[in-house]
Amino acid sequence: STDDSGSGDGGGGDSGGSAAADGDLSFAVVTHGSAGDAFWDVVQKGAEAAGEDLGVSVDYQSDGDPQRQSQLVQAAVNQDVDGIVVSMANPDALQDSVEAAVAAGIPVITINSGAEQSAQFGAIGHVGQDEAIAGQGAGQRLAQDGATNVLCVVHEAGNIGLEQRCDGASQGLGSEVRLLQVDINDLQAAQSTITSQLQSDPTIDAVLTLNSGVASVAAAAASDAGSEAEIATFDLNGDVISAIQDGSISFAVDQQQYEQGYLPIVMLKLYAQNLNTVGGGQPVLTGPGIVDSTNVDEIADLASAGTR
Amino acid sequence: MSATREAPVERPVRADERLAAVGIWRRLLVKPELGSLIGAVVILAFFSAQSDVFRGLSGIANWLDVASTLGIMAVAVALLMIGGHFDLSAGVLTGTTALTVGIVATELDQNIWVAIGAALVLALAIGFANGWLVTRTGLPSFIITLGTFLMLQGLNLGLTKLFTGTVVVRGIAEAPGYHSAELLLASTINVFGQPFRVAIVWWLLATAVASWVLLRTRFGNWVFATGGDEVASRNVGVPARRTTITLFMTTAAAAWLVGSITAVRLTSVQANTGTGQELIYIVAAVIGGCLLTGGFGSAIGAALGALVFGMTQQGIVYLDWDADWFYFFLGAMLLLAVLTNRLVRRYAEAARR
Amino acid sequence: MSATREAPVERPVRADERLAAVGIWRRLLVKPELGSLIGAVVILAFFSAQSDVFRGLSGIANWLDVASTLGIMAVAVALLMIGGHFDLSAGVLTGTTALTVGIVATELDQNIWVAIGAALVLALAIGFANGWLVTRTGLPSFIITLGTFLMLQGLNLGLTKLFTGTVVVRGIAEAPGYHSAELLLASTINVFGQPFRVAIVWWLLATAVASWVLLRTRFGNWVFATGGDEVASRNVGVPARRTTITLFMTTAAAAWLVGSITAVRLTSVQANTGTGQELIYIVAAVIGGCLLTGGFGSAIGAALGALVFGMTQQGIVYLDWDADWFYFFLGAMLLLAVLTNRLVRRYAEAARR
Amino acid sequence: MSTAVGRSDDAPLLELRGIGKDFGSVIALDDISTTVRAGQVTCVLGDNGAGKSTLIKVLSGVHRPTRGELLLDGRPVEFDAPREALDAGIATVFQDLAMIPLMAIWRNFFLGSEPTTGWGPFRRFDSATAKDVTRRELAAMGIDIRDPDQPVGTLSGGERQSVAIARAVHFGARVLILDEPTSALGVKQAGVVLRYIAQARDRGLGVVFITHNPHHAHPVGDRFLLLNRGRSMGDFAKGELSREELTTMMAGGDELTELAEELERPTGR
Amino acid sequence: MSTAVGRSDDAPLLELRGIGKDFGSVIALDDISTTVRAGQVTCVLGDNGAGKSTLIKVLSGVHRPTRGELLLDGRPVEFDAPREALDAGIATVFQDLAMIPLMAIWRNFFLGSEPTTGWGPFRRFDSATAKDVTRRELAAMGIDIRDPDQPVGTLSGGERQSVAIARAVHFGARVLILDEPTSALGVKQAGVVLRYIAQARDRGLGVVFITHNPHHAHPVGDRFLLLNRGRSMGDFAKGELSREELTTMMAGGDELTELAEELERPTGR
Ligand SMILES: Nc1ncnc2c1ncn2[C@@H]1O[C@H](COP(=O)(O)OP(=O)(O)OP(=O)(O)O)[C@@H](O)[C@H]1O
Ligand SMILES: Nc1ncnc2c1ncn2[C@@H]1O[C@H](COP(=O)(O)OP(=O)(O)OP(=O)(O)O)[C@@H](O)[C@H]1O
Ligand SMILES: [Mg+2]
Ligand SMILES: [Mg+2]
Repeated sequence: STDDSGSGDGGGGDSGGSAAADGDLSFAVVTHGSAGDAFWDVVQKGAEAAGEDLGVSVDYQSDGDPQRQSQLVQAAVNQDVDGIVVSMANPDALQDSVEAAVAAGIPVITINSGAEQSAQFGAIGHVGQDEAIAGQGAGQRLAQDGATNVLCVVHEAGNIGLEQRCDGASQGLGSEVRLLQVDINDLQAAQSTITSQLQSDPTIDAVLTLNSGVASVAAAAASDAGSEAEIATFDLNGDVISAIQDGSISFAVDQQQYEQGYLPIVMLKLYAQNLNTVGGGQPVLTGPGIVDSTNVDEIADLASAGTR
Repeated sequence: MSATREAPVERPVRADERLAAVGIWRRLLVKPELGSLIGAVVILAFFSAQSDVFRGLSGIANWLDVASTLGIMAVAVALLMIGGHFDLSAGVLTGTTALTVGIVATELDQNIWVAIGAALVLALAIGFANGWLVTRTGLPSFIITLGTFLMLQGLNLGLTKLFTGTVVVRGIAEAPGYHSAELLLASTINVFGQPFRVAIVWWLLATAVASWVLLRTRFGNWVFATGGDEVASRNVGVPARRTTITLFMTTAAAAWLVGSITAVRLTSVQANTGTGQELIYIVAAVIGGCLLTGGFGSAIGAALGALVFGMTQQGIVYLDWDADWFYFFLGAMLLLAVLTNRLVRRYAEAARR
Repeated sequence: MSATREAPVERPVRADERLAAVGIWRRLLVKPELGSLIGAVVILAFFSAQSDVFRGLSGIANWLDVASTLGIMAVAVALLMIGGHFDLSAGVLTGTTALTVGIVATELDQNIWVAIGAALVLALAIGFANGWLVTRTGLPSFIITLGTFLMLQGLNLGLTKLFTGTVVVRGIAEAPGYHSAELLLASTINVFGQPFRVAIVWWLLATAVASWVLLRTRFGNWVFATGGDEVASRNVGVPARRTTITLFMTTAAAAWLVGSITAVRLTSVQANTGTGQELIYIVAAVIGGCLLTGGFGSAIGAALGALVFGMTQQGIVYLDWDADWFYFFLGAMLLLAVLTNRLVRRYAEAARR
Repeated sequence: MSTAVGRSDDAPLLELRGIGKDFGSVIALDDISTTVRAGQVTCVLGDNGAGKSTLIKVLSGVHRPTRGELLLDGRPVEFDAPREALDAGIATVFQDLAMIPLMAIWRNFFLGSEPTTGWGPFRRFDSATAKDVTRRELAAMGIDIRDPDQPVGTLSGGERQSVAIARAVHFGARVLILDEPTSALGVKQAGVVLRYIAQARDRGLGVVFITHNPHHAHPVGDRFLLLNRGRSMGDFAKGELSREELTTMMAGGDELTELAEELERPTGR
Repeated sequence: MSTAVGRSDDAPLLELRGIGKDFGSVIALDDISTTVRAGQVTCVLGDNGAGKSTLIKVLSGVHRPTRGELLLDGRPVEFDAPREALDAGIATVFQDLAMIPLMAIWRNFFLGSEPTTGWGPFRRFDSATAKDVTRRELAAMGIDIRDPDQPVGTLSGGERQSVAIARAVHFGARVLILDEPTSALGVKQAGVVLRYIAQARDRGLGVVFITHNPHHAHPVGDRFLLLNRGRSMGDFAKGELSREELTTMMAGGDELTELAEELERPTGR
């Protein structure tokens, strides 16, 4: 789906939107997820599903490095797309390129994080759930369950989104969580590392993982180490669902990130055709939802299909 | 010819006056394997002294587990490095094979052994392609395997999403034949009441076989020669191309073994499994005394290098050091291990250069 | 001595009958830089043919931007590689310097130039430490710089969290002196009405200086010699240690430049900035014709290698190919670039070996 | 070109017809023809850079000739790799010796032709035999090595050359090619090598021998191929040349004796 | 030990006292003493593996001696690097030539002693001069290179050796050390090198010359240091030895003439 014939939006100006309505609309989604990341895969799927449903073309790109991400946004601007969806884990780094898009008359919607800067940079809306707020939800739930010594497993060192989740968890819990670094690309070693931590500190009574793949090995690690710790995680996949069903994982924080992909495309299409905006400048929140044994069965099939 | 010549051995076999007496210790310490053994002992002592869980049976089983799969790859990568080449695709290839096992077993509904067989064929084909391209084009293996590394990374993600719609292949445990596969690849063995992963046995086996091949067979001789000086070895009739291709296929086979172990053990495989591990394999081999320029090294050394890495990685966790500083400590420990090793060898070699 | 000797030049200067006439084309194509130029041209033609945005001014500005910071590092890393060494800490060092600029400017409330100066001192110290350890211990630079790589990765994370409480330093734009720094490091220059990043100028400058040093100075001669055969070059009096340490410090200085550009341009810096980039620098240098074993290569080649990488990375985006297959295409394109380069050189060299 | 003398058989073992070799623009060899016969020593003589080693490398399968034809037992052959030449019974001592510095002496000695013992998957390099043979062959050349496990890189120049020669002699079946084998050798060891050449010749091998020393070339040579700047200056049988003529041709004048006198007299004072 | 002959001055340029060198358990040299005087040629003779090159490397700062003392102009010195020896005016042709194969001839020639032009930050390697000098010096040795930009790795063995010798002669200021410089050279080029040695001697340099060829050693040598298995067998002045004695000592018997006769007669048939 190369942008054939430039779809007539070239003129710029805020009102260019309606003119584009008759051509094929093409939108770009640029996120800070790394390739193959389970969370962002669902966002991608949401965006692509929206594209299909609405008959617009959606090009998804991502890079975890802020500078690269801004270059990808710049590429989308150069391609003269009809709208850009961008996740702003690092708003300062993206300011230039987002503003360039706005200046070129391309409507921008921010997703996931960066709600505060969204309007300031000229975006027409924000869909998301701040990672910190999601983390708070998890922390509060763990506190409810009686956890006091929580291990937060970071699977990518220095990743801002993951740090925000752990920070949020600390706030929700009311005490500092303990961090552990593992490598998402070597889950076997991750399992051993979590085992080590549980062996060396038997007082850990909850493990919070930030990725569904890590959640499964954390559950296995707990049983390896003979620990009674409660396992909770961010994000869902089929394994997590069955684990919640059989009780080895107590709950999962679901940001419903499918919506973070789907909704902005809808909003951009509406804007292009009808100059509609959503939320009146306020962010549209997608979560957090908590999936536990009470509601797991309803969404089991959806998560296995990769849309939750 | 040698038979017809009168051999004028002028001097009887006696102690050569050109050799100074050297203690057994020094003689042993000069060997590359033993050098890395020192590093391993230092790290072991360091962590054991500070954490009783680390030195307990369950701790040992834990860090041996980490060292085992890493070690299988490190040994194969060491062979390849001795032969003068790199394989940057080795890490991601463990993911490719694990995903193949998963996809064939679950999406194509085959017996797990069929899936494992298919993964082997694929791995060998990729190894062959790597080797063939390297020997044909004469380009550095670093750049060729970087190309295959990136391509495989893309394939892993693209195909996984194509087959499963998500970034993870799951449900391997339901495949027919799973239990026999689990027994062989992912079970545990009780020693003194502590379960040890069977992968440790595979690691020891791989090390033993690689050592034997390297030191006791013709092929091993060719590996050293090809890595030491490819032109010279070809000039004396070593089939350097064949050796190189075989080495790439060996690395691929090791990746297949590790990938199968991963798939069977975790029963679900993420699309980015193994990415980035290739460097760690090379590091383990280098800690174990392999030369990056080829022609020198040992399989046992690489296995010990993997052990050093595994112990360090887990040991830091056992000591409960701040996780933010994890990589700092990891780096410091590795430098500590290689520097002690170096110091000891310097001492042993005295003025030798 | 040469003066007193009667020089018996037997043959007058004339066309040597032992040299065949060879076309100018072939002669040019054999040069390493020109080889990688071919690769770059192929990639450029490929993407330009398919995307008019790619070949438009804004597209060019975009992929030159990507190539520029990568290119600055690639050129420095190429110098180091020609000198026979690797620096795995180069990538993370760009992060270290960027974070230093950020922390000194915001948390310690200094003028941004003071911060940039502090980062330079730190970078040079780290480069010196790398070089000193490598030359002192005789251990492969691969393993030493892997140690510093891990340590710096830990430091970046640990210190950033210590100072800011999060994994990101922000607010650099508020530091005094920011505007002059922005002008120098992060502004844009209009050419035909299209803004181009000033980093491109730094990249060209770095390439020109590195080329000049390599080909026209004593130091350049020493770099080639140290990388070609360290023992031999030391035997004829080349200060190999000093050369090596200087090269490591040069790489560190390049990392400082890139780090400062990043910090000033993004105005906020993440703790994991630069991690994993070291391999890409090496790749760019290798695409540009540098030998991994040292002693051969060129700065222009490395700059072109960075260009190939930058064009490929953005070109795939412009073609709107499926992002899941991004790495697959990236790998395929890189192989395409190096293989054409190789084929052309093979043709040009004919039977030369 | 004169016909063969003495011990020649019918077809030559090796025949070169109009061989030429270019490296890019460099013409290293052009239009070289000669024969190597069983039981004969063919000496290749010429100045530095004349193309002798290049010729050797064409014969031993390292380089493929750019022009011309190579005949083995009268049949045209093309060696794609040194292995093929070796399999045809052609063993070579290269000027750069083709040794792996980091490998032990005995491993280098048998490199590419390792003796094995055991069978099936347990077939292994027979290291005991290899070490034994290595030590024996070197002792026969007057080189008393300390330890066959010593890496070749730490041997002296002459010791290393001796290992290469002993190896070629041990494996040479039909043709033995020696590129300046005695250059780094002491007088005694050089004598042994010349004796080896004579013995090989007497056992019916064809020998190609390169040297700059007319005192070495003349006694053992049967044919003399003279090269100059990549071109042949003629191919002579022994009877056609006296040692003096040979020396003159190699040195461009009987310089050495003149020189000796010149050197003894302090010129400057 | 006899005293110096002929042109000697007061203190020797270089003096070795009880020098020894071990490599791990290998004793390569033990208790070697000799002197190198200005305007004299000291020949080091000995079998393969006798330790000649090791001795050279001690003199030129490559190895530090394990035992013993080195005196320069009567003062004890320790060379920590070859650079220091070079700075003291000691230039060496190593047996392995110490060349960088991938680098151009002219770059190798001036490696470590590059001529520069321009100043300040624009000081650069004066490549025009370097190429010019390289070509001239090699032509003077009878080596006609095609192109000074050719990588040294593609030169013939003799051409490469000539580059190393020309380099040392060009830079040698007080002592010139040559480790088997003529081994790969043609008769003509070897003659040129011997003449260089004589010229250097006449200009008052001290020369250390290693060779296996008594015909080369005797005409130019003033002193003869004989090594055997790492130990000194004596240090003789020229007057004390005839060429025949020298040959006998080097070969362990006047083998070469005997050998010549033996080789001419086909032994086997
Ligand atoms: N680095 C080293 N390690 C171990 N042994 C060594 C080393 N260098 C030299 N040797 C040994 O020391 C002895 C002397 O070597 P050296 O090179 O000095 O001999 P040489 O007299 O120059 O012989 P040649 O005439 O063959 O060149 C040899 O037997 C060699 O094997
Ligand atoms: N790979 C190559 N590329 C370019 N030129 C080459 C190459 N190999 C050899 N030459 C050139 O070809 C010529 C012949 O070289 P060769 O090694 O055959 O000489 P040679 O007769 O063996 O000399 P020597 O007696 O010095 O060993 C030399 O001038 C050399 O520079
Ligand atoms: Mg030659
Ligand atoms: Mg020697």
